[in-house]
Amino acid sequence: SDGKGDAGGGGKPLVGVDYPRSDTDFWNAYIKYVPPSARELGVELKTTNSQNDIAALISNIQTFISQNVKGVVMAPQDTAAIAPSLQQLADRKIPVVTIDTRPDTGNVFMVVRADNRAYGTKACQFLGTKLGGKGKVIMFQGGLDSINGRDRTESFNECMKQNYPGITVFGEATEWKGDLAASKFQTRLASDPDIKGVYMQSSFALAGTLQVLKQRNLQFPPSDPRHVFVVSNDGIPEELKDIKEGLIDATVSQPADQFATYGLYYVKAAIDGKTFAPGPTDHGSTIVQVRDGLLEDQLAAPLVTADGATVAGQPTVRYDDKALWGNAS
Amino acid sequence: MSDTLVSTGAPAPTDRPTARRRMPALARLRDLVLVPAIVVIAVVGQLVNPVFLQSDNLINILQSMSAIAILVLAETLVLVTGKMDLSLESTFGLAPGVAAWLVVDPAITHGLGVDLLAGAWGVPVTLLVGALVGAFNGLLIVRYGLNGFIVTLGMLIVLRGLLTGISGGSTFFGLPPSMSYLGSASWVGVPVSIWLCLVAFAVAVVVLGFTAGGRALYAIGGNVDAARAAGIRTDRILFLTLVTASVLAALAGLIQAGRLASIPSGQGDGAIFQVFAAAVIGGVSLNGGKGSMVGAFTGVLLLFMIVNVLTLAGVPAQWTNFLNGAVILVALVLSRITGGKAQE
Amino acid sequence: MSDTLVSTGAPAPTDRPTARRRMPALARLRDLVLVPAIVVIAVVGQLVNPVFLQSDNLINILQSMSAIAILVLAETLVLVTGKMDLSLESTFGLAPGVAAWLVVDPAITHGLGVDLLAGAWGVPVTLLVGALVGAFNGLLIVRYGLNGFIVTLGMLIVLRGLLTGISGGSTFFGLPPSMSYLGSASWVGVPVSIWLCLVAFAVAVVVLGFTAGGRALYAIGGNVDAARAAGIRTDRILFLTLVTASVLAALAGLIQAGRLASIPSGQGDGAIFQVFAAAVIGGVSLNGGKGSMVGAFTGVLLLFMIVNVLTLAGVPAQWTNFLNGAVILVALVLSRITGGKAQE
Amino acid sequence: MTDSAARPDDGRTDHGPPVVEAVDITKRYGSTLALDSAGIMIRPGETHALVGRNGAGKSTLVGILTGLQEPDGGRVAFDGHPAPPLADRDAWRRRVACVYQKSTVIPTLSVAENLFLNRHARGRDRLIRWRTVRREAERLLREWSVDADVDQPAGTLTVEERQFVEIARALSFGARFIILDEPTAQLDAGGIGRLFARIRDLQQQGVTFLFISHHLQEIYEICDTVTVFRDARHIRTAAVADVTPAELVAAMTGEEAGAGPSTDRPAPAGDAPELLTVDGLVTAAGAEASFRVRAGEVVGLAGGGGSGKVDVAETIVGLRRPWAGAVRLAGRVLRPGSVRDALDAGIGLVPQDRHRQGLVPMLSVAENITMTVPGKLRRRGFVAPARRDAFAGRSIADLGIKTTGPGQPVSGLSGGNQQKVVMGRALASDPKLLVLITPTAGVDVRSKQNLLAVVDRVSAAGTGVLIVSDELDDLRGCDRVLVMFAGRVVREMSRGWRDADLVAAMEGVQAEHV
Ligand SMILES: Nc1ncnc2c1ncn2[C@@H]1O[C@H](COP(=O)(O)OP(=O)(O)OP(=O)(O)O)[C@@H](O)[C@H]1O
Ligand SMILES: Nc1ncnc2c1ncn2[C@@H]1O[C@H](COP(=O)(O)OP(=O)(O)OP(=O)(O)O)[C@@H](O)[C@H]1O
Ligand SMILES: [Mg+2]
Ligand SMILES: [Mg+2]
Repeated sequence: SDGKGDAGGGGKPLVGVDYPRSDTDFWNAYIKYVPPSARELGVELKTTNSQNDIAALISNIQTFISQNVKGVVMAPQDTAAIAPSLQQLADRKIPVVTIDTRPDTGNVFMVVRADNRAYGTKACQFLGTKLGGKGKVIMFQGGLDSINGRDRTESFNECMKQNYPGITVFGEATEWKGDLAASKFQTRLASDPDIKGVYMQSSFALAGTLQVLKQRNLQFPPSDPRHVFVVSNDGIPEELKDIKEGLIDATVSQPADQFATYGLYYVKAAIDGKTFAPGPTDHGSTIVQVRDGLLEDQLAAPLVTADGATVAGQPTVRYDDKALWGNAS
Repeated sequence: MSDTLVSTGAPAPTDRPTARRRMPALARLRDLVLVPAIVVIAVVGQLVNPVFLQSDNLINILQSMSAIAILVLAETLVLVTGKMDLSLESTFGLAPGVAAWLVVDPAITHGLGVDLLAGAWGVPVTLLVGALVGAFNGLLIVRYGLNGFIVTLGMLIVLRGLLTGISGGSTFFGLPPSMSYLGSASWVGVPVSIWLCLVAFAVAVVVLGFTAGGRALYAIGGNVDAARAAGIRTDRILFLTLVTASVLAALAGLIQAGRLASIPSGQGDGAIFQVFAAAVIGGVSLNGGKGSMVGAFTGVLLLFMIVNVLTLAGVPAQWTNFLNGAVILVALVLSRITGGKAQE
Repeated sequence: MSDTLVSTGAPAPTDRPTARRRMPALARLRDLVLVPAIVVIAVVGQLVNPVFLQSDNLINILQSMSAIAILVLAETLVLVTGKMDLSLESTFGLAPGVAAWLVVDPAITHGLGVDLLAGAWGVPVTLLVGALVGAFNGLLIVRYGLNGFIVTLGMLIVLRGLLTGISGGSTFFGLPPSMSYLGSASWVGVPVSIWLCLVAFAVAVVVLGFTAGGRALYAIGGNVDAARAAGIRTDRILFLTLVTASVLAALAGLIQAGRLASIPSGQGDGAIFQVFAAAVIGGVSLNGGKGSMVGAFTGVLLLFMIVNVLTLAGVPAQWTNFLNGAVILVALVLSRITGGKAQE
Repeated sequence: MTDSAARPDDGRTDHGPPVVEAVDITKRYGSTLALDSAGIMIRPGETHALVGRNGAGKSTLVGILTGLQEPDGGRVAFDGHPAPPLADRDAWRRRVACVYQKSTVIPTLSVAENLFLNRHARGRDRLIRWRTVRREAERLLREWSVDADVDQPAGTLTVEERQFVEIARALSFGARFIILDEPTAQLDAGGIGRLFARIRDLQQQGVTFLFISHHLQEIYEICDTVTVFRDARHIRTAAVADVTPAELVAAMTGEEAGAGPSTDRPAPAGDAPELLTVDGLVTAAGAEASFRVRAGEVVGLAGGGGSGKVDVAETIVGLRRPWAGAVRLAGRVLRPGSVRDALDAGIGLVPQDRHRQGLVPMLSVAENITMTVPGKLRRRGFVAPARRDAFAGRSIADLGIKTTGPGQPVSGLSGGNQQKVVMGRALASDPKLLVLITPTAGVDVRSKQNLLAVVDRVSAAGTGVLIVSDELDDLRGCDRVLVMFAGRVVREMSRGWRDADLVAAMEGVQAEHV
């Protein structure tokens, strides 16, 4: 946005950023971080919003091409459908960085994402440990049509089956809707009042879940044996606050700020002609080659807990850690 | 006086009158046409999982449907007058959303909201926003004679966009107690939202059945010119109906907000399909002039019972939507067939 | 003068005819009522960003609208007969989805699909599924006289659920070349989908304007009893219209699938609102009997131009929906006002 | 008894200010001038007739006098005081009650509620007392000898019963001024008799009426004063006793009353081939008929309300599926329940209700006329608009349809002209047999004559005609009239029948008794 000064000159490269949607807390945080990152890195921005519609994304890419952008950052929520567009961009030698998702086919300069399968596994390990390997757990799946949701579901289920066979998992499809999650939770509590753990795949179900627990008098401090363990996902400020208050126990902090920063960082690097190789990075993550010619910077997505203690051999981060983007003002 | 002529007049064919006379009883029964379906679902539910008929689960069903039920009530009012209001689903999210925006403190909610008003203003502001949306709809539809479907389709998109705009797409948390009371408190062990929903329907039954205003809705929906000729102030009543419906939608949104203790910017997204399905299954005609509150209530109840049973049955996630849809389709078709006349 | 009723070719009273004679010309002009709006948007677009009028961008607009435009064409056919088909948005995803399910090889696509048929079957199966959906709608609506809004609302839910069911919610990719050809190939530098869309509209203009079948649609939509009494086989034509519309929706879905080289399980989700908005802005009446293909085309074009301009203008993400909706609402209202009679 | 001069109305007029006076009323609908500085003055106690051809502006005036429409210019006064504002519906309803031409029955509501719409009996808690409403409704219907359940939806009533609901409602207000806009158009002789008896009752009590009808004999039967409108203007007002029917028609049409269609049309040749054969037809509703129509023959099918005549006719043309029996046209057996087949075989149809079955209002005159004959307009498979307009132009000229051109939407035509379009549609296929169901309902005198003249013309050219009607004027030109009663053909009358005989037969009275 603030690309004035020497606009049109060769100074700041023009980069097109497509926002995947603007109706969830997480992606809004991302949207908020993009312009400042661009200022910092010295790139000029063209932004579009594809409203979770892959057809709109493709059209937006066309407008980027029309406007002669030098690089594109996007977060395709559908990883199969962008192959034709990637081909077009490749033909015009426009480098692409994808955020959050990895295209099924076609190559990009860099994939910046956190491992969604790791989210599910982390949540599973946390709940498995806290429940001592037995009991009942409910999982609020996102939309079935979301690749990230499916990754989280599958890894959570696999981890449970492997490591905690004594835990029963009720998976409920919720279409990312809080009210649906709340009523399914209530229904499940009616049939299985002894549910001891909740895994929600995103913060969409946060408030409704807490409300149901409160209404059914199931809200006890974590020290109480009657406590129901709740693991959320996203790392928005509200979750951190709830951890502090003992209402939920953990969340995965998706690095919204780093998504913005490093998406632009890599695209600028590509424009400047830099290249990267697999290996650790300077910002605490690792670049891996996921398939021939496709590099992925797997940013750390830490599990946030009240005490920051190690869970199942994995380090966690305390809720008030200043490094968490949810604690930035 | 006229009897001399009557004697020579043709006596109507013998069997027609009796055939016709059976109609009204049927018409009253039509309100209850879904009861067998509800019983069937209840039996299936109980077989699937003995939890089904426990009071806990029944309260759960009623509570989860209460907000949508009030939305259905609102839409039924509009449908009876022969109009449609698609924008109710957006008002459902926007009205409490605007109130939250005005009252929540950005300091607590990381920059969201403007904290212009005290928390106690939450409820009145919600209802006021509902009234304003309804009045705007009414202005375009009644005053300027624009097609209701079109206007409210446009409003649906605009109002949803407005909520995304003011919320920046984020969820409003930290609602003041006044705003979450209706959706979260309980009276004598039963959630307030259930009481509210039942009272709203009871009032609606009386208003629609036994007041001049209520009957006027049916008259307008049946034949607006005739209603005007009979001295009914059709424009005023249509306007008031649209405003009332929007206020009810705002109230429903408040209940939902209280239940979830938050207002996501997508609140109500897609709900209008469910609302129409419930109303229509319940026997409300899309052409106006026909439909009862009892029917509408059974319609929502049936839909939510189906979802509940599917959840209890643990149907594979990818097939729930299909099964849910299939049951709805069958119910829609059956309700139209048993409801007597096919085309309406 | 006015009394010479029998006399041949009696010219009617003096001043009325001239006033009235302007009507038909006006009626034809009504098809072009959106042209000024389109020009305004084009000018605004050019001012906002000089890229707007470049052929590159214009082709982009046409290409991104081509699938939806064919959906609008299909809905317009149905609307002209006085019915509604909400389920088109689901057929749009389901038809190519089923075809993909049958042809894609699970070995390539992580276990998705059943690989029952060879890739070449993709297109015929897509169209066949469209035809079957249309026939089922037709059976319920025409044969059993059920309300079209209700039936297709139910079908919308069921068909969407069916696609989620067979795909498990995932995206089908690895489509055979035959299925992606229409959406991805180009002829003389212009994407095939644009050609297809333009040809489809041209054919529709001719069919609706200059064939007995096409005129019958207007007669049925204008007054179905009169059409029947005039010997028009109303049931058969309604049935065929519903089938044609669904086949067109399947075709549109195929174009979309080719463009995306894949079929997300949510393909078409929510598209029906956009389709209705486009048709109505373009002057198609929801009450049947009125509307032209030219109008419908300008309606879609306008909507997609608006989105394009908003994109080029770089409107803040959370306000795009609102602005888009506001422009649609204004367009809807204006198109009704300039379209002459208010209530329709 | 139609001699109004014998009635004691001399003392009833000229007392006090007029009940209603409308002066200089102008009303425009788009480009149509419906009323052009027209006016009317109605004195207390009189029964004032308003006549004029279709589209003269009568119903428009009614709308203005009852406060449903706002005039563009002019003023209305009741009892010398200016009319209340439009929004104050109650004030209007205190001054005037009305039976509108367009049905104001609400089909989805019960009969009882229709009768007491917006004036339900209410208790002290302001809630409606349905039991009282129902009882009152039953009483009201009994008064009018309507045998219908007050709980049934009004939509299930027959046309006639509905009309009585309208009349009963309007007359039960206790209003001192009542407007009746073509109340008799939907009634048979018995019904009209009951209505007139009641009107006479109320006349005795000093109630004032404005009465609109296309049946001039009714004017002479119950009215004192008559006002004529023509082309949106007031033409003349006179005491009924002072004008002859011919003068009235002349005032309505603006020309000297010509002779009606000649009734001495030559009878069809005795050896004319048999065209229509109806054998043992039983309709779905149970009416039965067997008869024949020869080429060039004009046959009437008469009967009172509910006699089944329309049912039989609609079954013959394929609008309804028969229960049993066969229909043959020139030897070809018609497919039961198929209008298309009937048309292909050579039947032309004017359906009973032009608004419901006859016209597609939004489409042009040309499209409506040519709707039955798409095959005739085709050029290389496509409809050629030029050919269509030329075809329609011929019909417009032949039938004298008053229109701005073939492209005008039929919704813009007056009622009589719309009916001519329906006739044009029936004739478009050059039918062998023309079936006309109540072809002149709601059509003014002159248009009626013109339509019947068309019948004479086509029958002279060898077309068989079946006229289904209960109007004597329609039937007068027939070679034979079959009379139906209670679902059976009870009599056949050949040309030269006496009116009284036909009426008696239609009412189910044996001819011997008359
Ligand atoms: N609502 C309306 N919109 C447009 N034109 C109208 C409307 N109502 C009446 N007209 C036109 O006004 C003129 C007068 O109509 P009106 O109904 O008053 O005639 P009428 O004398 O009652 O005829 P009829 O004997 O057929 O009932 C006609 O040309 C008619 O087409
Ligand atoms: N039992 C019935 N069920 C359904 N419809 C009926 C029945 N009887 C008659 N009708 C329909 O009602 C309409 C009028 O009835 P019918 O033909 O018996 O009377 P009619 O002789 O035409 O008298 P009118 O002069 O009142 O029209 C027709 O369309 C007829 O088919
Ligand atoms: Mg009239
Ligand atoms: Mg009849």
